[in-house]
Amino acid sequence: MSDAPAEQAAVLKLTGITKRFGALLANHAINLELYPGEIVALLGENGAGKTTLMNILFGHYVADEGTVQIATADGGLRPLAQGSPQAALKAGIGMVHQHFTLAENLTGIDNILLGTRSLLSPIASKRSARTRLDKIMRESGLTVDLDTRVSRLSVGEQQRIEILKALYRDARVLVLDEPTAVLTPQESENLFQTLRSLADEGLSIVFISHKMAEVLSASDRIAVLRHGELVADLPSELCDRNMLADIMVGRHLEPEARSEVEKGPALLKLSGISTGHGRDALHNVSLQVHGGEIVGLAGVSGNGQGALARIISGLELPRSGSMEIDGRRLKPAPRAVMREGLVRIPEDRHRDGIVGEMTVAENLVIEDVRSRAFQSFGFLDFAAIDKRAGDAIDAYDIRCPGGDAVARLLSGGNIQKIILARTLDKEPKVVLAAQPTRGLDIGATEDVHRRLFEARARGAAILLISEDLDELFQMSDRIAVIHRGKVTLPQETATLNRSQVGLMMAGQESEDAA
Amino acid sequence: MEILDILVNPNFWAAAIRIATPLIFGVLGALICERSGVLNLGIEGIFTAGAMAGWMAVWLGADLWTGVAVAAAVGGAFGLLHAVLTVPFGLSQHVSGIGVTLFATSLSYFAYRTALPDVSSPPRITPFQPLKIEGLSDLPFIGTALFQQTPLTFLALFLVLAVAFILNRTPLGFAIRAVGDNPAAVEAQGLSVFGLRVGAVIVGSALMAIGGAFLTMSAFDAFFFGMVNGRGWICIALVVFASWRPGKALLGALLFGAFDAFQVRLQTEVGAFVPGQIFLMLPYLLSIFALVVAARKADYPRALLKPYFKGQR
Amino acid sequence: QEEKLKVAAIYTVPVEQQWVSRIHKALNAAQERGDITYTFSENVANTDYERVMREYAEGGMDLIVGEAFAVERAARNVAKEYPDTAFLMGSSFGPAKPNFAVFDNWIHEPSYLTGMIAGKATKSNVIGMVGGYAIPEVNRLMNAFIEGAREVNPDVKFLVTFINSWYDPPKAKEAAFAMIDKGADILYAERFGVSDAAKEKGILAIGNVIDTAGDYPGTILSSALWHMEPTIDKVIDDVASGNFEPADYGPYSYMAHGGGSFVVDETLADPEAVKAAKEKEQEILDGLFRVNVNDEEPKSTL
Amino acid sequence: MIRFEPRENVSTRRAVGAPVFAALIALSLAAIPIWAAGADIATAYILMVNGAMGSVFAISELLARATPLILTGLAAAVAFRAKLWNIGGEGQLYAGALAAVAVGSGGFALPPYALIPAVLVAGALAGALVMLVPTLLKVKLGADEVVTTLLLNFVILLFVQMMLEGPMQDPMGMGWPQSEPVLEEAMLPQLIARMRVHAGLIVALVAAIFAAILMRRTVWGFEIRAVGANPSAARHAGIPVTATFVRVGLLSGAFAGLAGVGEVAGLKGYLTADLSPGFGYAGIVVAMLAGLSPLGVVIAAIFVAGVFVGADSMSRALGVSSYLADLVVAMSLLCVLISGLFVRFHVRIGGSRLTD
Ligand SMILES: Nc1ncnc2c1ncn2[C@@H]1O[C@H](COP(=O)(O)OP(=O)(O)OP(=O)(O)O)[C@@H](O)[C@H]1O
Ligand SMILES: Nc1ncnc2c1ncn2[C@@H]1O[C@H](COP(=O)(O)OP(=O)(O)OP(=O)(O)O)[C@@H](O)[C@H]1O
Ligand SMILES: [Mg+2]
Ligand SMILES: [Mg+2]
Repeated sequence: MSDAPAEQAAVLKLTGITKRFGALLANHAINLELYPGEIVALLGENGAGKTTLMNILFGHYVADEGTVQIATADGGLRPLAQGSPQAALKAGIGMVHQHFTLAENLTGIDNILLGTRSLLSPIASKRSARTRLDKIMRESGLTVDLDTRVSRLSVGEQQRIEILKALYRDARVLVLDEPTAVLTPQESENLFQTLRSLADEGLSIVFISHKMAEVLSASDRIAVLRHGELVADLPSELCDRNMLADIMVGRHLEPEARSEVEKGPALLKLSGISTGHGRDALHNVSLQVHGGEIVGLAGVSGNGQGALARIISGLELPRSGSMEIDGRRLKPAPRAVMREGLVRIPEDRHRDGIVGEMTVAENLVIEDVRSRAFQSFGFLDFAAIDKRAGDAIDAYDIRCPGGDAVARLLSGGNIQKIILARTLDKEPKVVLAAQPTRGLDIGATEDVHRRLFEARARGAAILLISEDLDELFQMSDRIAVIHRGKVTLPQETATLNRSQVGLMMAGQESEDAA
Repeated sequence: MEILDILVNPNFWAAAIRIATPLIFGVLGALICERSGVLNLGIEGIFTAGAMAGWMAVWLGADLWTGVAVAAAVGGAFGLLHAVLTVPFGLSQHVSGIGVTLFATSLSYFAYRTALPDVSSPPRITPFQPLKIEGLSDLPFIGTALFQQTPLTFLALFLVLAVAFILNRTPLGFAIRAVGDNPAAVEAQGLSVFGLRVGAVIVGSALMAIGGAFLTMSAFDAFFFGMVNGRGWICIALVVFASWRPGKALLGALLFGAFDAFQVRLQTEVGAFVPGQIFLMLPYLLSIFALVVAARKADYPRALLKPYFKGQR
Repeated sequence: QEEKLKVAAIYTVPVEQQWVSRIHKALNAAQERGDITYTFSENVANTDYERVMREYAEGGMDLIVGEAFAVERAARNVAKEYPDTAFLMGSSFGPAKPNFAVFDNWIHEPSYLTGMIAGKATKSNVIGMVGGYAIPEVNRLMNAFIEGAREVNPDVKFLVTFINSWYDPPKAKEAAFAMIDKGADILYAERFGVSDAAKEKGILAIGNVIDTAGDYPGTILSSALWHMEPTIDKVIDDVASGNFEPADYGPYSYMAHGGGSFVVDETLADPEAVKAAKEKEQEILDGLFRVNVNDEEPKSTL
Repeated sequence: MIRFEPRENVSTRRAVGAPVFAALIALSLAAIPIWAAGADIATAYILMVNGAMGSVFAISELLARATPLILTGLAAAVAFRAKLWNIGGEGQLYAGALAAVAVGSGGFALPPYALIPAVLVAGALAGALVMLVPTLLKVKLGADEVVTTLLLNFVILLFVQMMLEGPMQDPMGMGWPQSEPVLEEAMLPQLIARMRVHAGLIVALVAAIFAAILMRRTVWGFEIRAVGANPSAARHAGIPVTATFVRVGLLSGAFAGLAGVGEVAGLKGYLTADLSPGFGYAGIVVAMLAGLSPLGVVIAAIFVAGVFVGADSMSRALGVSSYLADLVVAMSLLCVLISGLFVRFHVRIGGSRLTD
């Protein structure tokens, strides 16, 4: 299957792994081998079964069928006890979960040492551990302050702690689930450099990603899952973008092209907005977005995008400055801004976008339950709600058992479609789209892009907040950069190039650009 | 003026410490449970069960320390019940806790009455006696306030130090704090969420039960219905007051004891010129106030009340 | 010989509580004598009191004994609906037709006598008194005690605390400790817990209602005891003979009927005081001296 | 190793069957204490059934006891739906009772026909206001309502004691800590002559229907459910989260307050500090047994009341300690709660399924 050097012994071998969740076949007879010192990218649509497979490997899940084997010291293979993270850790498997598994009330070093010493030992001297960690940090380049509480560390630093956790336990295999979903381009680049040097030391690495560019550049080998089956396992140099997309989705995808739209009046106008302090502050932000255009806001997450989105959404009152929608100043309340024709695609769709316990239909009308269309005298109009759900499910191709399915069970892409349906169908004047494709596979991403272009064509003003430069350059008419709470003047996309924007995101040149 | 007289009287502080002792056990127990992420509203019933079981053991002939051990074991058993319901089963912690309180209380009463159907005055035991320490007990103020307490009080004070040390200095303590903050972190490091939480709840409940045993084996020498009288609930409040820290928990318990002792004394001193209830309310109101102030910055266990299922987010 | 009388008792507190224990004891004694069959429910919540009364009445009880204090109205209503059952209830109010008889612990006489003993015994001239609630049943005993003590010692001062609970021994104990701190060297133990404090601190206590001298050797100076037997025996007799009237059985708690008695530990008490008290006791029994009934709430006089 | 897997679809048969089965198991477990107390087990069960529903009197008693449980159960159910953890039903009940007595004992000059509505409104309002405090502390200051509501129970109980020993003490009460009686015209009428079940039951049933409609069919109910399941998303969607919490808090407190009204103005006639044997806490368990469904609360309350009244009556008839009743209730609650797990989860032991 793989053309890795046959004489080299596999460090890990998955054979015939099958896992069902109820009727759903999440993994189907998957065979995968991993060799020392290689980096394998695991690719697949949302819900293809990537995380499931890795969770089986790490002992969070037990496979219904199949075995996991790990190399022994003499080069042979032995079966790994399933369902036991402890056994996996002992066998040298480390995992960095998509959602970090750190105790935020402890320091970095205490997180790393968790579970490495007997719980009955009376005292926890950290001296020898610290010496070892210093050495590991020096060799891998993963430096971080070990004595800071994790809650005070940035996302990138937390990820380094996660990797150090594995290295401290002498991991032979390191699994990273969507490690770059939360990282800036620079951080991602650093991460892959580190991973490469670790691989050169003999560590085997599996990482999951939806970002084609990094998959192609950072991996030695690419495995593709589709609907729970392993459909390809190829050396990276044999792959290209289009081919992988085809394998993943099972059909051919064409990136959305931008059409010319006539620019309308300024529909969203921010003037001199300042608020907050620390990482989440804004300083004198002024920005205009016109009808029929997409303004991209580039920036490393945590530079004030959150505050900006909250203010535009009406969730927060700025300390100073004002906001106008279509020439009207508004009361800062979500309902008020929505009434003026502003809609939002929130950054964290699970936390802010949907109510997971409620049904798809209910989530589709949640912004409008108070409107005449769905209620009279305070009583819900179920017929209208059901009809709305049916229409939206058809129009947006939301893959779910029906309007009364619980929203929590949908995949990220379909959850995003619910949000698109309920926001964009209102023919909004202004769209605030925060990280609208984060964590989505390419199929779902294309969908989101197409819908945003449609809104733009209808004359909506769209503010696209994203960390993904590819996305920004593909979508935006103009691009502004946010850094440390300051926003640069948007410039025509055609006049910019990536490295320029990348540097501005890192804080350079931002002064003279403004 | 009288107020000052009360406060400088070492006997007042002795009373405050005595009243605080069961609360110290209870608040430490609740704190351990909550640090691991499990709210234990079974505390009120576990207090009762501890009071009953410890006393009963001694009444049946066991020595006092065996009685304490029996109380702890019974408390641990109810803790196990609560832990099983809330940790692997993921049942709502409030409801399970209230269920355990109902169960433990009614079981204790029923067992007591079934074992002693015909008593017409409460059977008594010889309780713990004040631990007189040569030299120390004769010290001016401190001697009276502190060194005329029973051994259980000293055990409580020692436990404050022990729990603080374990939580802040040992691998076990780190694991308990971690599991109360993010169980997934513990599981990913190969530790058992189940084991840690169940263990913490059992140990915490055992401490609560010793607090109950203090009532029947030290503060008094017999078991009474309704004896616990809300002391367990107070501990739940004190944990919050203490922002989940053992040292502050001690402080909170002492404060509460002081208010109670003060209230009794003030009534004796000057007659009931203010309804005594006002003073009894104060600790509760103070706890609410502390909660409001603490709520902003307290690093309370983030996973508190949240059941954890393996492999589920 | 007809069937035994069926008697039920309903208590709002456990039968260990001293007040109720006296009724319980008298009824148990009657049962052992073979006069009655006796069942009881203890610790009945006020909410449930009426139901329990009805259940016993429906169950064909001949006599129902209980405490109406906190359920006065309901109790009287239920009684009215079961005219064939006799009710004897502790109450601060009067009896009611057709079948509602009342009783109370009228032991102010022996309380007065214990006051005389205590008044002489105190050296600090401070006596501490811990009570449950300031209700007539408690107040009148405390007041009688105070009067008795004043008669023999006009300088004596009193500390009074009500713990606002019928049953919280640790709390009563704390209140007693507080009084000892304030200089009390005799404690009037209206509630459980007070004598424990006295014993622990090595001072004397005055018992109330039940004789606890055996539990606190060397601590109980004197006690005013209540005996429910005269009341219970009388009502059983009345019901059995068909002569039951809704009367006030309170006087059967008086010393003259043997419902109250005065005991003193002569190894602890001043012989003079004992002599004076015994003389006074005789005067009471002879009807020559009447102890005042004063239901006012007693206050600290220090 | 035991594992739980959540079920996606729960059949009605299972949802109804499991708790019924659990109740039966709990009742059979009651045989252990009955046996320990030395009573005849078969007789005990017969007496228990009789005591709970063997006569009009028994049924009246059952319903009288279920009445406050329905209302405190609703108080918990609506609040828990919004994840507003109101553990303060007990205190709100007392607040309601206190207000009912204040209004109903003639403190205000009201015409007789207005008295009953006034008493109901006053009680509901008092309960609501008491719950408003922790609700506002939660939404404005982030103070955990589990603790604040729990603590307020004691504050209110002490306050009630203070009132009963002070300004609201019945001058005719001979010093007993009890309030003046509620006027005859202000008393909720009895439903059956000379039986204790009273119009409070009607109030409770109307409240349950009201809550059921509110939750399922109205915009407010929709908003309450959304806020409960995900406050952050609800806020983003323009739902007034603070207002919703306040609404839920007021409603929840009002239900508990009504429970207090029923107890004083339906049963007792005046207020004492031991009015409620923990109805507020029991309401929480009732609500959970009912799966937070308002109509389920009615059934759960009747179940709990039936077990108590039946076991209580049985213990009396057999001369077994009357604490048996509380014990049987507690065991039933635990069993029914556990059964809920088998409804919501597949239970697997090792690799194989224990239940399907
Ligand atoms: N614990 C679970 N219970 C039930 N179904 C599950 C569970 N975990 C995953 N699934 C199902 O298994 C399928 C595979 O999920 P998995 O998380 O492995 O996808 P993925 O490839 O990691 O997707 P993504 O790219 O979105 O991270 C999904 O369709 C999902 O519905
Ligand atoms: N416990 C679970 N039960 C049921 N389905 C689950 C569970 N966990 C995950 N899934 C499903 O697995 C699939 C992938 O999960 P995952 O959370 O990785 O989605 P995602 O699209 O990657 O979202 P995100 O961007 O938040 O990572 C989705 O269909 C999700 O609904
Ligand atoms: Mg995944
Ligand atoms: Mg994902």
